[in-house]
Amino acid sequence: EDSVFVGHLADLSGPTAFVGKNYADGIRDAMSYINSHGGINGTGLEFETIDYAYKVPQAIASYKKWVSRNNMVAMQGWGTADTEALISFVAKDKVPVYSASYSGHLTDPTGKNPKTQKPAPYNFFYGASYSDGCRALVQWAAEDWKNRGGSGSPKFTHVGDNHPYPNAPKEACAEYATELGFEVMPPIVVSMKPGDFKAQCLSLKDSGSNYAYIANLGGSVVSLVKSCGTVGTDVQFMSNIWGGDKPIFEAAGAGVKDYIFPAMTPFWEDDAPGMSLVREISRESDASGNAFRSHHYMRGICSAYYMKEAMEWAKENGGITGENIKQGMYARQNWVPKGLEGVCLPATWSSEDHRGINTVNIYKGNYNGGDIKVERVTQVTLPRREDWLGY
Amino acid sequence: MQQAVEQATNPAPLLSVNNIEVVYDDVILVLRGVSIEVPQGQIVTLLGPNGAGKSTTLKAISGLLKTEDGEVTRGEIQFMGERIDRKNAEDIVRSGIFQVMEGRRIIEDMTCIENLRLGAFTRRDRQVQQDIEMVFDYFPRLKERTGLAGYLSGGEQQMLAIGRALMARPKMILLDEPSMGLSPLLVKEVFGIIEKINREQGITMLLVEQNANFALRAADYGYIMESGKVVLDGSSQDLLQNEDVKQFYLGGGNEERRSFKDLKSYKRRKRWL
Amino acid sequence: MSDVPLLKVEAVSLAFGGVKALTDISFSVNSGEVFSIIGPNGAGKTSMLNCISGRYSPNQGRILFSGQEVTHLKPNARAELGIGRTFQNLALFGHMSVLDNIMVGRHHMLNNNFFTGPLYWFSPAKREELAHRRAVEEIIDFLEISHIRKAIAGTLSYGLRKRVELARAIALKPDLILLDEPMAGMNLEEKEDMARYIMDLNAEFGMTVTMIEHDMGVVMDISDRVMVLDFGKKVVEGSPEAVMANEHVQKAYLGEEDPELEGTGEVA
Amino acid sequence: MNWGLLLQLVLNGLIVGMLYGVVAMCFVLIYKSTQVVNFAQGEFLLIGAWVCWAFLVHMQLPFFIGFLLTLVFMMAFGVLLQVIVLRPLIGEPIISVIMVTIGLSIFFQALMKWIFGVSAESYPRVFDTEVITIGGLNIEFAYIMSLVISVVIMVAFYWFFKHSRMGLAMRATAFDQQVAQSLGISVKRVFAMSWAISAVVSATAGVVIGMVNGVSDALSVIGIKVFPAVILGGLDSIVGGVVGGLIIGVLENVAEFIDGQYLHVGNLYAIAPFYVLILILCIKPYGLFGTKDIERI
Amino acid sequence: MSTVSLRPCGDFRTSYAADSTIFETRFTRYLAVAGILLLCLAPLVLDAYFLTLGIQVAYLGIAALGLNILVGFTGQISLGHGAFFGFGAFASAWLHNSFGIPVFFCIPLAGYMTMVVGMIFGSPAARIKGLYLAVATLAAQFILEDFFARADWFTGGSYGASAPPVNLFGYEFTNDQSFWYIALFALVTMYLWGTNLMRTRDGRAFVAVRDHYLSAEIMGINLTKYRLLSFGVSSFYAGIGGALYGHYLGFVSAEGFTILMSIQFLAMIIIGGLGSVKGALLGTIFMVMLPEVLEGIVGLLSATSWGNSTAFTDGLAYLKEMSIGLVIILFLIFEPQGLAHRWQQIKAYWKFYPFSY
Ligand SMILES: Nc1ncnc2c1ncn2[C@@H]1O[C@H](COP(=O)(O)OP(=O)(O)OP(=O)(O)O)[C@@H](O)[C@H]1O
Ligand SMILES: Nc1ncnc2c1ncn2[C@@H]1O[C@H](COP(=O)(O)OP(=O)(O)OP(=O)(O)O)[C@@H](O)[C@H]1O
Ligand SMILES: CC(C)C[C@H](N)C(=O)O
Ligand SMILES: [Mg+2]
Ligand SMILES: [Mg+2]
Repeated sequence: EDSVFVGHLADLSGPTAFVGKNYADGIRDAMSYINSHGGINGTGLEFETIDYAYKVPQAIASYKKWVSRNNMVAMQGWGTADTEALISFVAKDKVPVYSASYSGHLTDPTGKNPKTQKPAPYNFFYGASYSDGCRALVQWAAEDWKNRGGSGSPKFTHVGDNHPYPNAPKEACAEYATELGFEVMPPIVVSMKPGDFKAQCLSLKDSGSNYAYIANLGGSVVSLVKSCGTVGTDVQFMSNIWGGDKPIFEAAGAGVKDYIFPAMTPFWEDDAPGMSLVREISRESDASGNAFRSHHYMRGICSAYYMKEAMEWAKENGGITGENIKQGMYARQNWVPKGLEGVCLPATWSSEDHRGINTVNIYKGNYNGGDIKVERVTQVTLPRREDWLGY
Repeated sequence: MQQAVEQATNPAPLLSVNNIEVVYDDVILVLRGVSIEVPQGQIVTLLGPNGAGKSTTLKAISGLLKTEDGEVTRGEIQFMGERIDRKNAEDIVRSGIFQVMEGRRIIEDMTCIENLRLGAFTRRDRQVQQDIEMVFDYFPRLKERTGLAGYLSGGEQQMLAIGRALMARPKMILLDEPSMGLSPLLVKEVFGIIEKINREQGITMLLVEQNANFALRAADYGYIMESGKVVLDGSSQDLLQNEDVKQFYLGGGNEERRSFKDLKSYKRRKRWL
Repeated sequence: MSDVPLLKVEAVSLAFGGVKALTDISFSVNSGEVFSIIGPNGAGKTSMLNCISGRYSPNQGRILFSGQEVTHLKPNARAELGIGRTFQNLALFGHMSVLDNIMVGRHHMLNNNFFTGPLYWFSPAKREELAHRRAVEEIIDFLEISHIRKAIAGTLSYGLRKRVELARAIALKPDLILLDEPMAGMNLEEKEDMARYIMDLNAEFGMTVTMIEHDMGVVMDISDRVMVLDFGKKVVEGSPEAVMANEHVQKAYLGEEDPELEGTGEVA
Repeated sequence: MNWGLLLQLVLNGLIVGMLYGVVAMCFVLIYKSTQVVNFAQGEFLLIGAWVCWAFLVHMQLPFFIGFLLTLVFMMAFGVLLQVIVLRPLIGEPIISVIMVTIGLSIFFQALMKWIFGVSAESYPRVFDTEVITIGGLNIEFAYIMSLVISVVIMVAFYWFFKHSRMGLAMRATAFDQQVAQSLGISVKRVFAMSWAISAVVSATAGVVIGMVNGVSDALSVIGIKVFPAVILGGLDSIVGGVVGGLIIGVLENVAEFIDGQYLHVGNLYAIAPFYVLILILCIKPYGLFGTKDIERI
Repeated sequence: MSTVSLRPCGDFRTSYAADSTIFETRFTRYLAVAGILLLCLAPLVLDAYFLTLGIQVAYLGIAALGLNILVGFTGQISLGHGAFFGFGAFASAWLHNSFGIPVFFCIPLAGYMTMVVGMIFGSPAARIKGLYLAVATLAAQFILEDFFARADWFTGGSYGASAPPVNLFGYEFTNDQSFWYIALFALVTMYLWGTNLMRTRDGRAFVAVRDHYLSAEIMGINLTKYRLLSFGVSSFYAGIGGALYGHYLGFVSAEGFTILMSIQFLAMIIIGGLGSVKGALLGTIFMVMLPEVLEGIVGLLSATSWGNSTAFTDGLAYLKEMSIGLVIILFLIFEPQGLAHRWQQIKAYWKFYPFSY
């Protein structure tokens, strides 16, 4: 066979297009770069990008189409809602899915943890799960509280929409926060669409929360930060990985002060050995090489490259099939795709545990009157606790 | 008669409908070649049974056909020497033809005064208030009704519809069954008003009526339509004398008035058919 | 049975805000009569019919139908009891065919419903529908509107619509049929037809007729009794001749100064 | 009970509600003059906000010039819309026109996303004092501005419909286009005017909201939010639209209060107005100020 | 006779039964039966892509007919049909997942459950009318959406619920080819049901209520009953459509049933023609095909060098959306009364051909 089919679900026009486009560009550029540089040891990647606008039914329909008509061997996916909806489908069809959903629910391949609702043997993602990300933030917060000399137990609030993606780490993170001595306040529901959130901010302010975890992304985060700025909430914001990037800081303006968020890759301006490959890949869609790429773009590249190397393993061990690609993911420990050293963190997947990464880099962003500054605060490595598997 | 003289000296009628065909909904042919002339300053009446196409003719003239998916497919209509069958309804109103539509069609969620003010919509002069008083003089009942026009009784709505036309002070009024639903006393009054404003303000009238007696008495000339065609026309005097008209429109030809109680099993055939 | 009037209106009053549409009206209509209500515009005639058919509920007074009190029944319940009517401002179902309009009149006699109806071929619905269809076709023939059976009611001319309305009311098979200006918008010939239909209804179908009409010729000729309203009050009630002779009626309603028009067919 | 918070929330609700009220008025304007329910109302807001943003950010115009240009643009836009899209539909069933506004909404939503992207953008700082404090609550200065503007617009609309000739003509057109034409009213002009006015006023609201929250495609949800406001007030009542807007604004905030303090179900903020809406409609079927349909035969 | 006449050119019917038949001539009846048989053969010839579209037309078309009964026939605008459709999908999945009822029976049961819900949300119709009612249904839309995302026991909350494929006598209708028959069966049944409904008592009552509710009441029609019933029937259809959809897709997600879907249903019936059974189907076909056709056009464009630039490819989704909006607008400008109306006109034209009046 001289080519295999990979489906690519992206949100370029829907509610998460804010970051969806960045990530999708990463995937697309990486794939075409791989293709123009020999493919999978000679086997080309035939891929189709479908803009499903973050609609689950559309995603499922596209998935079914690819399976029945294109003989798909692997898929690059996107959102939590659709990826979780597809868990049983992909397990049945044996199609590994690399999602941009870092939902903890996707990390238990066997259903070992009794809390796991559906084992997810064919789901992979590059990065710490939302739950682990949040746990790391809470861990940082606990320390921060101590450093600030805060007394009593600090208050923690989850802020996000009632939607699979913001909900994914809700319980897990609250549980750990309690464990660390936080008082966990009732979550505040804030729509994924931007709007006027002053009412919710007044609630947040009134609750006296010290740390708020922002589970949404994009415009919604911008509105939240702005509204809370107006109202005068005195709270430390910590967001998930999609809620912190340069465009958000630019749009939210002065409200962004010591905004804490995790990242899994360096930033565009950073230097790392693998960044040269990233820059080259970037030229696939931007010949000038000047375009700014957010860190979501780089995670897209990582996701594509882990898949690529698993496929290479599969090709050598019986052919590029879904099952073999899955095995390929388990073939190595602590691995970084070749050429991306310093970009992708070393990851390990095993047939028992799909938490590829348990290290979280935490950053701090500041608007600074337009001169946006992002600096690293700390690195947290979480234990691979059994009771955290799968959620 | 004076008007007859005028007509003779001024051969071009104010309104002329030349052999028009009207089709509804692209498929239903309703008028099959209708020609009508209305000279300046006269009252012309149009009679005919239900479904003959009288209202359709009026709507063709006033341009309102278009809003009912109707279309003049052949022939032409001229008003003051200008062709109007292609014009918009509102432009036709502006050029001086005002139609009182069948079925009152007052604006129900407005008061009487607002309805009357709208009748004068195309006017720019300052005498609107005066004219409202005039209408209230004609129909004192309307003045007492201060609520929404939709709650008026049928006859009161009819008065309002006529009053609204008077407000417009157009060159020509098309009246579609103005006497419908009015009490006998008021029917007389309305025809009195029609003749009066025709005489005093020189407003030309095209009158569709079922009350042939009154209509022909008020009119100078009459047309009789049946199934989309004009089947008979003549001066009202002639028509009043015509046997068929007497029989079918006026009641009682030779004998005295027929009683509605006498069921007819035999009907005289109409000769124009 | 015959000593109970079919319709008995007792001291009905109705006001809309300040407008007293009806004041203390009482009358009764006997089975088999043709009863006419006349009066100037805005006298309250239509309001009276609305009270009887249930559109308005009177502020005071009672309405009895075949001895049963109906004052507070909903209109549809009254239809089932056997009160049918036509309307002064046409109220047909504009987008339905004439046939369907009339079939709606049969509504309360049909038994099929949203479950059995759709099972058409497998339920009694088909037989039932067709039986009623037959009855409706008879009405259509009777009123001579078979050429427009399939026409859409909203596109008919005014006069034809009035006829269809009558057909729909007849289809209800009412004991009492209320007609609101049935002759409006008709020429003489058509009025004659209409008068004939009304008399046939009365004589052959045994319906009691209560009618509002402005055409005095018709009222005089075909009604058994006439009631006159003015400003919501009852002026007189009696035989047509007696009513016509009443001075108040002549002045306020007929405007009797114009003897010239008398003999010419329509006592306008 | 936390009175302070409740008070602040109610105040906040009033201020946000005023903006809903402005948009609701635009909605009522179109309904009152054409019977059309404008599903593209939210997009008017969106277009106004983006266009003004573009004037300010891309062309670097001073705020008031940019704002005025936006209004001019929107007026032209409203008229153009009427000429191209709505004119051919005069005399057609209203529901078709309503569907067209849905089409417009889909079209412009996508067009705006295409041109301006899906990110939220900020307006440049316009007023020196961005926030002022009233009763312990910080309020954006822009909102105060809009409050003044709305009151002016409201009074103007009220007068317009009650007394002006054109206002009467609009009401007549809404009642029956054929009758309106028979009276010499140009249905086209009425359409053009009401769409232009509505576009301009909605754009004002769009700019205000944009200044406060930033612009993004989500602005158009306001178009859906005004539905309950309009219905609460009564579809054909200008005053009702404003009152409805205020009520919805307050309701949202009170719901947030109850939710945040007692119930903790989440999302009550967005849903509560709809429950209340149904309740109120069951008690007052024509909203608070709407005129009853004339039921007469 | 040398040629087959497509339509009778006079009124030859001699019985009322013949006069009130659905198919006007024997020929059209044969044509319809042949059409259905042909459709049964479709999976043998058509590729899965077209089958998918066909199945979509079926489940959306059923729901659209329901909406047309409510909006087109009874005159009550609903902005919540999408939510009812969703309720049907969840209900069917729930019935199966929690009680183990065979899917084949879950579908009609879900229809009835949706009917009840529809009538509850439609109950304000007893008092309110027109746009006020429309907005009350908008409230139903949002309240139900919120319920979907919250009711873990019923819908699986914001995650959604899985809906196993239809299973009959041990045979699983998993793939497009087999599901096609389920869809076709449901479509034909529901459309015949609707057609028959509209020519019998309750159907006429619906239309009467729409055209003139005041006189309808005086003709003996119980307004409240029929206003509610039409909500019931319409949600029943929505429920059936939704259930089919759920089991076809295999998964029901809480956010799939937004106001946009409700609007899409409205678009279908308005484009198809309000108050026409046939129109609902025509409109559905139009709305299902529209994005596909646009996709095809766009596909052709991207083969050109200009169409392949990133500015263009990334705007594709927007272009497509814009074209959908645009086509709806253009369609209504040129055909404001819907496809069914045009169909009538064409028929009327041919009836009189060559004497076109
Ligand atoms: N909108 C329409 N669509 C289709 N046919 C129509 C339409 N309007 C009228 N017609 C048909 O045109 C014919 C003439 O109608 P028209 O209303 O002109 O009659 P008319 O002479 O005014 O009768 P009447 O005395 O009863 O008012 C009728 O057969 C009617 O069915
Ligand atoms: N629903 C209502 N609200 C307010 N006023 C009403 C209402 N219905 C009737 N009226 C008033 O009551 C009076 C009687 O009206 P009604 O319709 O009964 O008169 P009518 O005798 O039928 O007159 P016509 O011969 O003109 O039809 C009228 O003045 C009318 O304005
Ligand atoms: C950025 C996103 C909102 C999508 C994300 N991958 C998710 O979990 O849904
Ligand atoms: Mg007529
Ligand atoms: Mg009356």
